[in-house]
Amino acid sequence: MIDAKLDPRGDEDTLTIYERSVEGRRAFTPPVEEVPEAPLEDLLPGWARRTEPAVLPEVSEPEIVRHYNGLSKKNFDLDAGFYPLGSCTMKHNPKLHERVAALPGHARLHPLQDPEYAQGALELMYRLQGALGEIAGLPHVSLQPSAGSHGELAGLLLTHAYHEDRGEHRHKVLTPDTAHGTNPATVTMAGYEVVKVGTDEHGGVDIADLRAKATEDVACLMLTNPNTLGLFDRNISEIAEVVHGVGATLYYDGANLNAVMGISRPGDMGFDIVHYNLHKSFTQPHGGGGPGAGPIAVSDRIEPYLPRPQVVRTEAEGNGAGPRYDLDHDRPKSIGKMRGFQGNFGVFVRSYAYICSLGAEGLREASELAVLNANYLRARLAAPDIARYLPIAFDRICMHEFVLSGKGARDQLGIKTLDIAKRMLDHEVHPPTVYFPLLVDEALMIEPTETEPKERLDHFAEVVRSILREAEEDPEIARNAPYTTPVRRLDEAGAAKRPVVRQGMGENPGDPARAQENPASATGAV
Amino acid sequence: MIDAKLDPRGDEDTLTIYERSVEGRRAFTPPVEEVPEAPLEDLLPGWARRTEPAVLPEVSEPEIVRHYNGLSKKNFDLDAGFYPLGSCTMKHNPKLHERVAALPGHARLHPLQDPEYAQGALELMYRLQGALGEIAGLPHVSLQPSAGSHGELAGLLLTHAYHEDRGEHRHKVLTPDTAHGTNPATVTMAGYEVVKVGTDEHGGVDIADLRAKATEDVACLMLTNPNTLGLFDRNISEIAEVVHGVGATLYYDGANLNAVMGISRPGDMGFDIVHYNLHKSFTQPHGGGGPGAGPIAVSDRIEPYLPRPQVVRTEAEGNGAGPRYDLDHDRPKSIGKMRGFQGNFGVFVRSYAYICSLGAEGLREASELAVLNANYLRARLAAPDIARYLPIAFDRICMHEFVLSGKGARDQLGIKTLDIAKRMLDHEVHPPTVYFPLLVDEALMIEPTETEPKERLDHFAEVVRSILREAEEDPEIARNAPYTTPVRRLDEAGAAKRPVVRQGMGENPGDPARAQENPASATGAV
Amino acid sequence: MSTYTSATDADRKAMLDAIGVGSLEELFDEIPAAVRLDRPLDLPAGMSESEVFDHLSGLAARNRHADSEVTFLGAGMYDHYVPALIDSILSRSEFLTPYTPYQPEISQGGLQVMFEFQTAISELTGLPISNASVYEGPSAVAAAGYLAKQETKRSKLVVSRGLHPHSRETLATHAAGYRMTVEEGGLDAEGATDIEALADLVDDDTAAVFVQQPNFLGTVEELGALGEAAKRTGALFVVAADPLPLGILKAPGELGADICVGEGQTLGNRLDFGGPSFGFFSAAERFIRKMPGRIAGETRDVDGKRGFVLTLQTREQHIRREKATHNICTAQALNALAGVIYLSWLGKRGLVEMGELMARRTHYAREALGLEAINAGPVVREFAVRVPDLDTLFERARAEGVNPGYRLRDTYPEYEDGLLVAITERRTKADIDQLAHLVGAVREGVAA
Amino acid sequence: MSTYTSATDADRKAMLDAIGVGSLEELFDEIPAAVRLDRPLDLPAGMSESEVFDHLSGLAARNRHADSEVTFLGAGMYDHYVPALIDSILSRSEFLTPYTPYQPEISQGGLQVMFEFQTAISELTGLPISNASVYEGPSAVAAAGYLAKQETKRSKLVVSRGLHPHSRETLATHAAGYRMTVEEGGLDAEGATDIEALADLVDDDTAAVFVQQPNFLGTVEELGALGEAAKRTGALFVVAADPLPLGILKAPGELGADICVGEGQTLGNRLDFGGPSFGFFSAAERFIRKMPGRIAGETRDVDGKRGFVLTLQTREQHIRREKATHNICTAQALNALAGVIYLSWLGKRGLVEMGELMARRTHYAREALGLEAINAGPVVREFAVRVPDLDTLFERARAEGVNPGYRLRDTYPEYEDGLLVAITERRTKADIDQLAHLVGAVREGVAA
Ligand SMILES: Cc1ncc(COP(=O)(O)O)c(C=O)c1O
Ligand SMILES: Cc1ncc(COP(=O)(O)O)c(C=O)c1O
Repeated sequence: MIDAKLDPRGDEDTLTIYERSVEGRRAFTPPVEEVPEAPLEDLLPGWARRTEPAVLPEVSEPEIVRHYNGLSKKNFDLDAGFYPLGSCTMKHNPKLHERVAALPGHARLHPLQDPEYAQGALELMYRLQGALGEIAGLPHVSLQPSAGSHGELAGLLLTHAYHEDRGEHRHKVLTPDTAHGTNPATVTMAGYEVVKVGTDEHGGVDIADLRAKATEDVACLMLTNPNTLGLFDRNISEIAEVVHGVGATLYYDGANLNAVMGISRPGDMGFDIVHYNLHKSFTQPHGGGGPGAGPIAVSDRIEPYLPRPQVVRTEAEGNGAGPRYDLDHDRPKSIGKMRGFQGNFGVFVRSYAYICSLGAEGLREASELAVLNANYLRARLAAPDIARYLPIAFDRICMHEFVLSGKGARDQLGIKTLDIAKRMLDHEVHPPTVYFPLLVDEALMIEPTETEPKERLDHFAEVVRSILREAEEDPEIARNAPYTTPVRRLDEAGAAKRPVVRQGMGENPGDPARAQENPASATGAV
Repeated sequence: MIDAKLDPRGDEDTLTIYERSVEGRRAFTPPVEEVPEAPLEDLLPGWARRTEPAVLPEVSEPEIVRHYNGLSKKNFDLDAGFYPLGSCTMKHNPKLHERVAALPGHARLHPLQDPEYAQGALELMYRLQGALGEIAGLPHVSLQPSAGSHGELAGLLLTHAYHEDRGEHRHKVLTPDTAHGTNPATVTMAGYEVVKVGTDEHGGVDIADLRAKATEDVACLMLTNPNTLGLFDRNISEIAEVVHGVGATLYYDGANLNAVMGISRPGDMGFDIVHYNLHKSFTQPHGGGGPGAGPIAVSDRIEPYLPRPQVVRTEAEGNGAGPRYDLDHDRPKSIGKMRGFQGNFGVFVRSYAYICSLGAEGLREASELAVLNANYLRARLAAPDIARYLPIAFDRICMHEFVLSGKGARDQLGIKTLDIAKRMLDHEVHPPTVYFPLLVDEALMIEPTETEPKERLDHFAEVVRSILREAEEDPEIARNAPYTTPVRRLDEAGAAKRPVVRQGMGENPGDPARAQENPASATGAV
Repeated sequence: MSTYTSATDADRKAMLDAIGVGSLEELFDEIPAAVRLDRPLDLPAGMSESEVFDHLSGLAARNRHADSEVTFLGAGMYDHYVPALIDSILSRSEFLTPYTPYQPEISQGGLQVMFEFQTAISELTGLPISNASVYEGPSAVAAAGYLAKQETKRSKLVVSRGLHPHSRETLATHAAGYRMTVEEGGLDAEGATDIEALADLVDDDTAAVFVQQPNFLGTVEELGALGEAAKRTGALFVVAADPLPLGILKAPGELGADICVGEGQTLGNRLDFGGPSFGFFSAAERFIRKMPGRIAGETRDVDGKRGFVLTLQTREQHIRREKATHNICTAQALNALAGVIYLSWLGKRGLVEMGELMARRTHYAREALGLEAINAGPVVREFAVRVPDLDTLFERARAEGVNPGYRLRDTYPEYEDGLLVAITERRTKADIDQLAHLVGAVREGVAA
Repeated sequence: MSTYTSATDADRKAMLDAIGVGSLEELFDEIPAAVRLDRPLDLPAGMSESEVFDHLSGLAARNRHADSEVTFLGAGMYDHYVPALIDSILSRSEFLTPYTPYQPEISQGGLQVMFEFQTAISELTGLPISNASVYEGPSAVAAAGYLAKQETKRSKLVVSRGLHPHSRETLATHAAGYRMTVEEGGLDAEGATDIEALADLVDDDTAAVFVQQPNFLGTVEELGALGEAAKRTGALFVVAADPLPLGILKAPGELGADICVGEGQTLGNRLDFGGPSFGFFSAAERFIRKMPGRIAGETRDVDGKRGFVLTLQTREQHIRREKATHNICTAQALNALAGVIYLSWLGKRGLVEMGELMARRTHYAREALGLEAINAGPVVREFAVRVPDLDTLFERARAEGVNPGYRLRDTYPEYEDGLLVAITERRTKADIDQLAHLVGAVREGVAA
């Protein structure tokens, strides 16, 4: 291994694109100007004109490419290895999808193009709506929301509109204590109060608690099934009965849909509203934090309130002509718009391609293998030398994911879940989701997905074993991990205390000489 | 720095795609079959039919992607950093070029498409021919050869055809002792005998030696100017006179054209035949060893012998119609074909885009800045603490590259040029070309190219300085370098002695368990 | 067997054995029969890669895209050239496929990109704090409304009719959840926000006032005066801006904006029939702990090496749950990366040149068309005119492969014959002249 | 200033100062005035990125490519689907931009790819040694001729007329340099190489005999018998093969080939109007030190870790100079990478399935067209037929967006009315039926 004397690599790799800027360099040439060269002063009044240019980097094309390629190398990614981040469904992103999304007919299509000249795009959306509706067992789909949490918000706004339309004013929304953070955050944004429902000893909704809290003032219960423990709630029909019994809607957080495609449908479970995370179950690449898309599907009674416009299909009138697709804006009861235009169409293209590739059988098989992989890894990690430190939270057949507790490791080895996760980085696997769900002490939430081969699961189990074994000998190793990453543990508390959220803000640890090459601009932002 | 105990990363990264294969896995699904499902036995006689399938890897798409992405990370590349590989012109590869080359009208065009339906491609080739001819100062261009050495061969075959057509049978070709290896290798392939010409004390052709060797039996002198020492041969006109005086052709190895675009033209220097390396001067990405393209340009007297087909342009007959482009096969004196079809068209697209982007002025500026960068770096490396170990071979203003000698470092520090090069790897810069040209003891041949910013040159000079300073203290560090690379120094002698050039040949150091999963096929290749 | 999965029959058997069940079906015994689907999904069978490619190519071919016509359509998304280096960088798996950077040690690339992005956005907007992206433009406006609600505890939002119709509608939709009302102030005869009308709507219960720069008609708004009117009673002044012309327009932050949000498509993102692109959200420093979304911050590691982390996370849903400043989780990181690459590509001078070029061509076009202006004042990338025979123009133009722009009557019935014409660096003088010629021909036809 | 360079005015000044010259021009004082260009190059001015894109898009739009028609054109390059993962991997700078791997420690990716490629090619051809690529098909044939010359010191090369016309011409062109002659043996009435005619040409001075599998007409040649005839006097037997059908055809190495070369386009490479693709070169083990081109070999580093290097370099021009086995330097590494990814993607079973699919559709097409066969024997991806009114067929077909194939008369005047029809997995039954329908319609028209 490399000793410091032998490794001359420095800190150059943390320079920002601003710090690589040199006045006068450029990557852009404007096109030749053919119209009269009027000075800007003649075109814009002084009150409107910027006097000091915004400070942007000045860098040539080759050095921009090197900068961002260099940065990319500091990211671990799904194409690099195992990424069992629970609740995130890090399944393979087929390369075909990037190709079809980039076709000029998709990528260069203006969102306000007349429907007449966007028939292909509208048909694709219509077909995707149909497929998603079939998968969820709910007939009416809006593709508009931009991500899961946006879909949740749409769902509660629909619930609100539905109740208001019936003259009912409700104030509460129930969420289980296992719920993802976006659920309660959404409840507040939608103007409701959160009421938490407990979890029973099997990891499902505590029915008694639910019954007690399901009053006439409740607008909705938000649930995911399988839930964030990776467990299917066997009482789902009863839960639906209770919720519907008080006139509330049942909302399905679709983040875990990957467990049940073609096997069990939220609509058949009694859910009124569902969101999908196309960036999870339907393999839109996550992009380091988006883009995604969070379409929703609803039952008949919610349909009138769906966002507008909706993609509709009109059968041909004359013979020979095919059907025609249109955007229907004329939806008087609609809640309106969740965002501009028609949604993240580029995401729809990828997810539609995915559904075409897999078909009915393939989607079901995806879910089956996701569950097989999760249970196999669960079984591997149930080996006594692992499970004594990392027992499973609820010992049942799981669905697509499962949750271990790091309590044993903490109490017996003195290493926390965070330490285990950080040590995994040295093994070149991505750690599971940690400290969620909140219910489980020192939680490790593991979702392998169906696209991982058995060897990767075996390897992960060995990684866990070796970290625990190593900690038995010397817990300091994990406590100070990672060692092999571009940076080691970072001072997050310090970052939050004295936030430096842009170049030049507060104390800038960049090379001061370089900083001088980019003197602060008028706006003070750099 | 990381101590072995803290770094758990293993050797998994050297598994081949064969070693990742598991029977029954797949990345390919055949399209639905609509024609009758005849068994192969009915379609192919037994003598033609393969009985044991060829052993190819069996791997799913996600794992193929991970495998090759993983391999890619073990390559250093031009977008990662400084790459001053002398004679190779590692200039930035603009990303636009990949985009235009991928347009379906280019990438999906069949080479035998009727010219009528390939007018865009033919026009592009015609325009590229014109631009290249103008840059070289020679009017007739064939784009056909696939790389520089292929262009050289074409050039000597043209020379042969030219002389034969005149009834002259010549047997020798002159090459300077500074010539690139492809020059003499080409001479032999073209049926000639190599006669070496010496170098004078200024680094140019030894004119006296040339005069002595330039006999009536000489078919050609192959030269590059600037030569491989990066020096412009001031006697070029005299050289041309001597060569032409004996009826030989003067061939220009265009590998160094990047020094003189828009500044000095081989045609004006008296050359009869020129090749271009589109993958050098005209920035086709090198691809880790190709593809490239080696078009040639020739003077009037050589023109009749050019390979066929040639792209020609016919002016419109009627009014309104544009010109028409065609492939002219009817060239009775042509040497024939150097390869199939019309050459590496995808390379032409990129180089043509480059010429369009830069234009006349930009090409000249590229050469100017290539020469500026080389001279600046030369000046930086002339600092006494560097030059005492690595003196320049010929102390003159250089063109786009220059050559240092590692003699001093070897004799005074006990480290060879190879050691210096290997130690550079730890500094994350690509070493220069080493041990070439042969003339210079322990040569380091440095070509920064115009696309490198000054900071990269400064950094490189500092790297050289630090390696030498370090060696003053402890030469072992360089002798055993590199330390930070995916592998360290490799046993090249052993590899050549007992060659293992495919999976399973000889002793296979792969994991034996995995090897068993891929039993040897009938052909014995795996 | 799917080509995206690896489980062979032998694998399956070994794995089921290890689990201790006899079949795949058994794993689903957890799901009660009553809620199990007892039939295959009613979807077509799967297809091979080349078949899917052909199918989607066929669909794509039925769209008329911005390279297959000369388009003056803008109205919120614009046909700018996306430089090739963006494709090259974004296609790298290291940027394309990771999740939100929850493990900073192996996400320094993505995190530093966010930091650089935040810096560039702050530079453009003139506001010192920026997040790492929100979904897109109109929902960014709605997010500003939520901040205003939390900050002021007031219940009214005031918008200018110059705000994009989608932003107004999205804000209203969200406001139903915020339990707030939205009131709208009209435009004056010049197509600018009527400052007095707006001022009249602002009262003590007004949480925020929203205007757009340039506004939907393309008019450059007098932000300074609008901001004064807006802030009289303590409401927040929110400017929704197209970031590209900010190279030549005074920064909203310099003109009193408390918050500047916007649609980022014009910064290196594809049209994509409307998404994905990114929204940006920047604000005055006092809102730093009230911002929605991810924010990257600079820090150091245990060895003292510089690094970046997601910071101020106590604002966010995964920590604060029902008390979060917003519910956003997945945002638009990849699109924001395109944005910061684009801004680096343009560079300090290029941004100005691009702005000047658009402004020049926009003025040229407005004159060349020779039509009555709806907004005669300053414009930089788009303008509105009255076209006597709009439908005839569209018919003729589309037959020639020209898309004249956006018909205002769809969202502004008061401009029944209004046409909104967008100009980018892609629209050459020849394109503009072609449109002018079409307009001329139609007018002659109408006159005749 | 160019956007690909970085030297600002300040940089230039500082650099010139360091060099000790006063101006850029001074650096060129080295070049005598007599050979300096005293005017600007006569080329157009430079253009911005979007302008270059538009210009090249405009040119590309004037080509009718394989997605804009239904094409049965093959004759050496074929319209196969290139899977998207190839683009994704090849676009990575780490594969796209490095030079030939002269520094193995920082080139293990490229070197291991070569090793894998060599393995796969050896598997296909049934010959144990393969290099890492040569330029393309016909010049690979010429390279085999050079090896034969060096190996046998003989001066005659014999080719079958079934060898691609480009290969025959390229070989002849190169043979002029080798100072060798080329003689050609004809085809029999079945469109296969006439074995006796070929055998008659082979004598003691014959260095090598060349045939193609399948041959240019698509006929599957009886390699066993041909090899016997070829090798009687010690000549090398060289087979030029399309690698894709080798999934179902007996490996040339099993049927006596000493050398198997070929055009690799069908393995995951674009059509690209003819290049770049790659050529492959595989041979019997005894030629290991006589091969042209780069060869990667496995070895270990000083720590014992497995690694790969360019090996047997004493064959090569940079070491051996005039004694080198070939002059090749830059080859086709990136295209070979596409090839090995393609083969991994197809996989062991997919390769067979692809071969079967092509063979089935080819037979279906030959029957469906109902024309007189030129080669009635075994075919797997291409076949030749006589079309009574070839020109009318082309006229009609092209008007319908169908390209019926290759007109043999261009290179085989003996088949004046011959049409060579190529089938790939991209040509569906519907495509074939459309061609058959066109053929039928034209024949009826001719008959009438
Ligand atoms: C269970 C659950 N619900 C909701 C969400 C929110 O989805 P998004 O990130 O698309 O907004 C997530 C994402 O992590 C999740 O795991
Ligand atoms: C001086 C010189 N001549 C010729 C060549 C051969 O060119 P190619 O690799 O394109 O065959 C090279 C390439 O390295 C070179 O540097």
